[in-house]
Amino acid sequence: MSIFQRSSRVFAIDGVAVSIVFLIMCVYFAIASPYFLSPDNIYNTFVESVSAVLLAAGLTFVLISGGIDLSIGSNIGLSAAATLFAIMNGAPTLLAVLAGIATGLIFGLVNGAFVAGLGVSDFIVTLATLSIGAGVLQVFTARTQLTGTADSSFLALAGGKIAGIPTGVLITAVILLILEVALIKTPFGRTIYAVGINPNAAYLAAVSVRRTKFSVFIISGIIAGIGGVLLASHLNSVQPGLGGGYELTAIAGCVVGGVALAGGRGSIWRAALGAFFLSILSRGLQLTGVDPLWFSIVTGAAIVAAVAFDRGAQKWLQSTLRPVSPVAAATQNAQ
Amino acid sequence: MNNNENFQSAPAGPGDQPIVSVRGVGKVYPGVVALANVDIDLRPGEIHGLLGENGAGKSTLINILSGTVSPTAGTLRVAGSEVTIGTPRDAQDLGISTVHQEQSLAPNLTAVENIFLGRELITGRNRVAGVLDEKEMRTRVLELAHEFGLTDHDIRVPIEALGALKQHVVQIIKALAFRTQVLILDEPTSGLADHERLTLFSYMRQLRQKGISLLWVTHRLDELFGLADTITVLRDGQLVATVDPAGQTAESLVRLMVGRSNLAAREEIIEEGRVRGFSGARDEVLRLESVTRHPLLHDISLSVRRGEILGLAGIAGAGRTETAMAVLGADRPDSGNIFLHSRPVVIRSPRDARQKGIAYVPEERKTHAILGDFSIKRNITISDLKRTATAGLFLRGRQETATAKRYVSDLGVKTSSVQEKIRNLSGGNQQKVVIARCLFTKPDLIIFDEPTQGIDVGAKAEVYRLIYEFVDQGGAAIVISSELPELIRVSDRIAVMREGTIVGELESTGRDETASETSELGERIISLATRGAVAV
Amino acid sequence: MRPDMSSSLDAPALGNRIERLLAKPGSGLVALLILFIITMTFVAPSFLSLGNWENIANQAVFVLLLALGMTIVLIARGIDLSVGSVMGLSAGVAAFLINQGLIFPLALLAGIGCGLVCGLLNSLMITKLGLPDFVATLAMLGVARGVLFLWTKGTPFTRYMTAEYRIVGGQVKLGGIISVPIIVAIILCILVSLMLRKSVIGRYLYAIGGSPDAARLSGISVSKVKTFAYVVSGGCAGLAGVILAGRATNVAPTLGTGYEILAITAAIIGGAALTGGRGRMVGAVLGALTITLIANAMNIAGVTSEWQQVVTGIILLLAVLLDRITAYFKQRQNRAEIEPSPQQEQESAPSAMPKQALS
Amino acid sequence: TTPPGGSTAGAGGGAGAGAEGSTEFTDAVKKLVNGRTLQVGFTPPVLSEYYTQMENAAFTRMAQLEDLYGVKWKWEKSSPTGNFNAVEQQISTVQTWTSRKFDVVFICTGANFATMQGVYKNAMNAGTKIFQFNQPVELYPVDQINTVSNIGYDNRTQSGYVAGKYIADTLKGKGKIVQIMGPAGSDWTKARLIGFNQAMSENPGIEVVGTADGGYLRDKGLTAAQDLLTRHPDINAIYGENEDMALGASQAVDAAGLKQWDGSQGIVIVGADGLLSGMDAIRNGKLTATVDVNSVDNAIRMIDTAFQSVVLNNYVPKISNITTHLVTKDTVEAYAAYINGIMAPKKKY
Ligand SMILES: Nc1ncnc2c1ncn2[C@@H]1O[C@H](COP(=O)(O)OP(=O)(O)OP(=O)(O)O)[C@@H](O)[C@H]1O
Ligand SMILES: Nc1ncnc2c1ncn2[C@@H]1O[C@H](COP(=O)(O)OP(=O)(O)OP(=O)(O)O)[C@@H](O)[C@H]1O
Ligand SMILES: [Mg+2]
Ligand SMILES: [Mg+2]
Repeated sequence: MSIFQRSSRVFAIDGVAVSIVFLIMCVYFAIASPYFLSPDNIYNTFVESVSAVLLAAGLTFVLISGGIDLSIGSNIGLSAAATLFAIMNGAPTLLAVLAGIATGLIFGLVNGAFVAGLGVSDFIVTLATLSIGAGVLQVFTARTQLTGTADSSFLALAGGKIAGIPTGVLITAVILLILEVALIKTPFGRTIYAVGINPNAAYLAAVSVRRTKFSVFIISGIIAGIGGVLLASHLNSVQPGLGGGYELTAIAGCVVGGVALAGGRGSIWRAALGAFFLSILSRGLQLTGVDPLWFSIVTGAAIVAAVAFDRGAQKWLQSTLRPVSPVAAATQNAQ
Repeated sequence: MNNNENFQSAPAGPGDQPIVSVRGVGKVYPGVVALANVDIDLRPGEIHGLLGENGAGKSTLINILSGTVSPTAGTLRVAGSEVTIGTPRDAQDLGISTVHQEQSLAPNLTAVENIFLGRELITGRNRVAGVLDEKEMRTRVLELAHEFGLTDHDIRVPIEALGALKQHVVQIIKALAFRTQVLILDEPTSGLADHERLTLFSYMRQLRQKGISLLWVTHRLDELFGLADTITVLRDGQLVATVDPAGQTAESLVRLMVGRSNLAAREEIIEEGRVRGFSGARDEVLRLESVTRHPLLHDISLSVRRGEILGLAGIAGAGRTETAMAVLGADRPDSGNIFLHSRPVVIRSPRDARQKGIAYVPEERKTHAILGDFSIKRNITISDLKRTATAGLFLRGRQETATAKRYVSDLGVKTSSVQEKIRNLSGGNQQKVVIARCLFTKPDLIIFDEPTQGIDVGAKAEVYRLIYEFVDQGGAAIVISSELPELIRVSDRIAVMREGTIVGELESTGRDETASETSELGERIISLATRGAVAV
Repeated sequence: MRPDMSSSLDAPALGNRIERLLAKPGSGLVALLILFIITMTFVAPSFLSLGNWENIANQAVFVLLLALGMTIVLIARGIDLSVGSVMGLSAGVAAFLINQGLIFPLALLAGIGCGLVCGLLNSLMITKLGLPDFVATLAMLGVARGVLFLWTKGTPFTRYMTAEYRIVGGQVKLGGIISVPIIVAIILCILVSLMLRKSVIGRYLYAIGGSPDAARLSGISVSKVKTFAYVVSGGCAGLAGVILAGRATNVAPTLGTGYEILAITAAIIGGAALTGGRGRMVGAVLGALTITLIANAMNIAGVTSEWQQVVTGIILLLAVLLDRITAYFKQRQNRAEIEPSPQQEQESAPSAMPKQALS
Repeated sequence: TTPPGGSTAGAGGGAGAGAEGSTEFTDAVKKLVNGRTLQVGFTPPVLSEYYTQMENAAFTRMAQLEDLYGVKWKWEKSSPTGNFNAVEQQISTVQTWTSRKFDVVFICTGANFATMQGVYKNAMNAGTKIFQFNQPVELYPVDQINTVSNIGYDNRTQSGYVAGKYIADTLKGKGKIVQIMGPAGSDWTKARLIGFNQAMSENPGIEVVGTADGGYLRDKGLTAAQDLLTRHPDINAIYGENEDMALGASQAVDAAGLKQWDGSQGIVIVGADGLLSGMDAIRNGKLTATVDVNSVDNAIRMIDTAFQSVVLNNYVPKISNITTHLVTKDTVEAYAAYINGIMAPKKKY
């Protein structure tokens, strides 16, 4: 095997192509703007992208199972509101966190009950819960002033630092790790892929499609709830439209990371990378002083370039792998 | 590579100039040589049989001819001139029609719409606007459809509402309905009932008479004799021989397909049959009592014991698959009782069924059995993942691979690695993986729905062996098959279904049966299964 | 839960047979609409007035035009997220060219042309670069919006309204009877319906949505058909844009933002599915009307906007729920008859089957 | 002494020449300026006609100060444009501008008050001075605002109340009206509504019979007005909380075949913003009146305040209110001319 072939195999590791695009972009920004690598900017970039990354990671479960969850946008907003409301009313931090997660769980339960339980279109159901959630958040914030808390232990959830790393980022990293392990290493994760690849076959192969569908919505809901908790701690305030449009950002992040909307393909780290890619892109553009009128055009073009490059790399890789005769392979296999 | 030991010169065909002439064609997939240096000539007015084990490259050759796969080497000539067939459209334009091995119909369209897909008839006056002439299309296929047992209703509903076999019939009609130069049939008879096969054969003869050349893949060697004019055998992607069937027997063909080196091992399997038999207590595993599910199933009662194989016979749409669905919990019966080990149970889902010890081999491989993007390994373990997980929590990759490797070698799945995506396997090898999946769950009862669809002779014997072994170790099996000889051969008892009811149950003594007894039993089954519906 | 769930998963023979017996699409929706309208007549009798129906029709036109295009794209197993942005950009093109002194009809055509070009670009990204539909049209959503922003520099295009444009925008009724947007919408509905049901290309759309492989094997060029779908969708967005410019009387750079979600929602409540192969013109009309009607009714009833969101969500949930309930009853009724009447099945055109959500 | 750019600009002389103060004073200031370049960032919540007018007024004033005192400007504008969340984009805009060591950031945002204060604080600590403009700071606790200065007007008394009072006066204290409001939860909407309601409570004869959300957009305003007119065809006035929505309502009135206010009868339609297109409409009788919240003075005061604070190190007021104008058919020419005076700045930055 030539060195060339061996190095081309590197692309076979899922997502290496996307990572390369990501690195190229970072290098470019680092050269184009002296501020890009400044500690301040790095800190801000990580802290601000926490919610996008979390949402994308939770959503990945739903997407891999072949579904979609639009409600995460208002879920994160409402969970943040619930958390802050609890903490401002004197609840201990732990209880407030639970309040946020419970809110996310409720979204997951409702979505799951309708989609998996009744078998109605996930697009419509989660659009409906998105709309309801957004309305409830507005009503809620109009009635209660969620102006913030001074509870330092709560604020430290996202704003504190452990070994110089923001706690919010640490918590996110741990959650990502857990999710990735759950997806790749557990029977449960495996069935999610199976359902996404072919629900009919999975069903007949004794996979409980309904339970799987139900659980992915629960996971997506809970993760959005955790995102809401961190957001509440980070912003220390909740505004009526909080979270609006996050769902699109999260979906875009997943898709850029190579999670297939049709189901069956994707992983947590790729989704997180995709979401991070988008937030770094918009920061980098601002840092390099690009006219913001160009932002959405550049973002669109970058998405196309990243995904096209990824595909191109995969194809190229497939064509460079050395063929083996089936006979040879079969004997090899038998040993 | 025609300097093969078995090479015999091609017999002089009935036609003169070949319509299609393939020279040195090869196809290389990443990691696999699917086809290497194959020469084949199709003459007008000949039925050209194409044989080979699973994974020999038959479908690959066909895909090249029909424009769905582009060859990596070689040339194609059609009617004397060199061509490239880049798309299915090109193939159509050259007069090549294909019935593919796998289901290839749009599920949301009706039979008529599917048959004319890509070749719609357009109302004369409205040619420019492209207005469809629905009526004409319908009348054109009606006769053909009736002959193949499709009702008026069948051709009106989306084909996803039809059973697997009827869908297959639609696919055949799709190829027959048009004037073509070359008709390619990739295992057209797999799963067809006898009378449907006969209809198909008579059509094939008619076409031959009209000077059309047919390329025909089958794993049922008995069909070939008396019908095929020439036979080409492939092995491991290479041409072994092109022979005249007159000088061949089933055994000699098998020898060509399998090759000398592998022969000894295979023969043993083929001959072995069911020797031992289960010696433990033959207690009942499953019993259905008056299971009814509207609108199709009425009053189904049957039972199957340990060490026993129950065959389910019937024509397409008789309700055999539906019965399996009821047992599996995919459909809940409206009334009636299901007993497992003599205890009444409610089976809520296939998952529940698995926990209660029932596994199922689906009839529609592509859409209902395989998880295309998953590797072979993952396809095998998916039904019972807890078994390959530490404390039921974390998957153990190495153990999983070892398990998968064991099944792959036990079942003779031809693949470069257990990490290969199942989608890239040949049809027969996919089927073996699906059976492996069922065996992996260590069930008490396996329902095999058309288990040998698309499986080669050798592998068929292996599948029978697997079934025998399974029941001999105390399992119970229900085998649904449209191939009567097969059914008679493997079953201990055969229940015959018609229009959703069981119309009779016959003892079958399996392989001990003499030829005349077999055909007598077969005739009784056919008359039970089709009374009043189809004249044979 | 009911076994109808599981039946959507097993062999198509079984699941779809039941699906087929279920319900015509949107029967729950229609029932809900009727219920809704009856309630509204008590809240505000003027809801039923002719004038209000005209309003609803005029408001629904934009979502409807987009939903028609979207339905076509969805049938072909695609999705077009760019329609809102493209609509805005096309409006900008028309307004700008009129201000530049181009004669009115040409300016309108240029606006529609802009939509067609955007659709074509979408399809090129999808068929030539092999991008997922979602990614390509998401990029176009950003790019078209960005171009409009760059072009307007954030200040709306104004002062392009002419007497003709007031007619095209539906501000003045043609002959005092009916407004141009409604006529355009009706014509387009008829065309789309004919195209989907009677034409070869319509058949191909359903085929590639149902099974791209089968379509390819039948000699259909999937990329050509997809291109057609996206170009039509872009054209519909362009058409909607030039009309919207006439209605809004200024083209703000944000014009049309968020319409893509409305269009997708309308198409999906109308029976189209993200999984392709199904969808009908009537469904798009019903869907667009439902969305508009709900908003209109709540404005009239004086529901504040935050509660409007809540109510809209609940109505959506109720609609799908009702669909399931009617389906369940239909199914029971059908099971009661041993022999299904052929008539019943005949009604389920290929497009007509609401795919159950599990797939 | 007269501070440079002081009251003259505020009094409405934005378009005037540049002679301010004595020559000695000018020279002295020049020395202080010392040819310095101010790196300025301007981030409105959306791109719209209103903020374009503001930007032009700012350029006009910047050019004047440059002529007078030699101060140079580097101007960057950023406003959320994408479909992605607006608020996040503005937060990160401020952060990146801070990283890039901007001297001044002018911001008007829909983001939550408390959230922004943290962002402002970090920016100010890093040496970037933050000025809010057109922000409804009257709703916020002044002592918690972490900006140098807030230039604007009181939305309650200078916008909402003015509009309400004008409607009431025109209708002679009796009649039914409907409101078309901005997006629910928007602080502008909240503040203006307080003022509007104040005017209503002073005029019990006026009844608000309907409210709908017009999202600050013309086509949505039109739709909302159409729906409201269906139920209430007999109303006397429509209050559009911004001008675009009021213009949409005006179309709805026309389309419904109703008559607009002609000085004695018809439906009174009042908006708020002060856009040239709105003034056009007033001239043409398509809008009865609007509250011009004075894009011009807002921008001029903003530039002056930043100049004073950053260059001259003066103490600027935390809250700096400008004048707003009620524009009717009688006064429209004057205010239109006032805006037109700054629309072609000498220099663009
Ligand atoms: N897309 C693919 N990628 C990789 N390998 C492939 C692909 N398609 C086919 N192969 C391999 O090519 C070989 C020939 O397959 P082919 O389908 O032609 O066999 P076949 O003779 O039709 O077998 P069967 O009787 O089982 O249908 C097999 O080893 C198969 O694994
Ligand atoms: N409600 C129904 N209305 C019409 N036809 C029905 C209905 N239910 C079942 N069928 C017919 O029954 C057949 C499906 O039955 P099933 O698949 O169980 O039979 P099968 O004997 O296994 O046939 P196959 O061998 O085709 O799989 C279909 O052909 C379908 O047309
Ligand atoms: Mg094959
Ligand atoms: Mg069957």
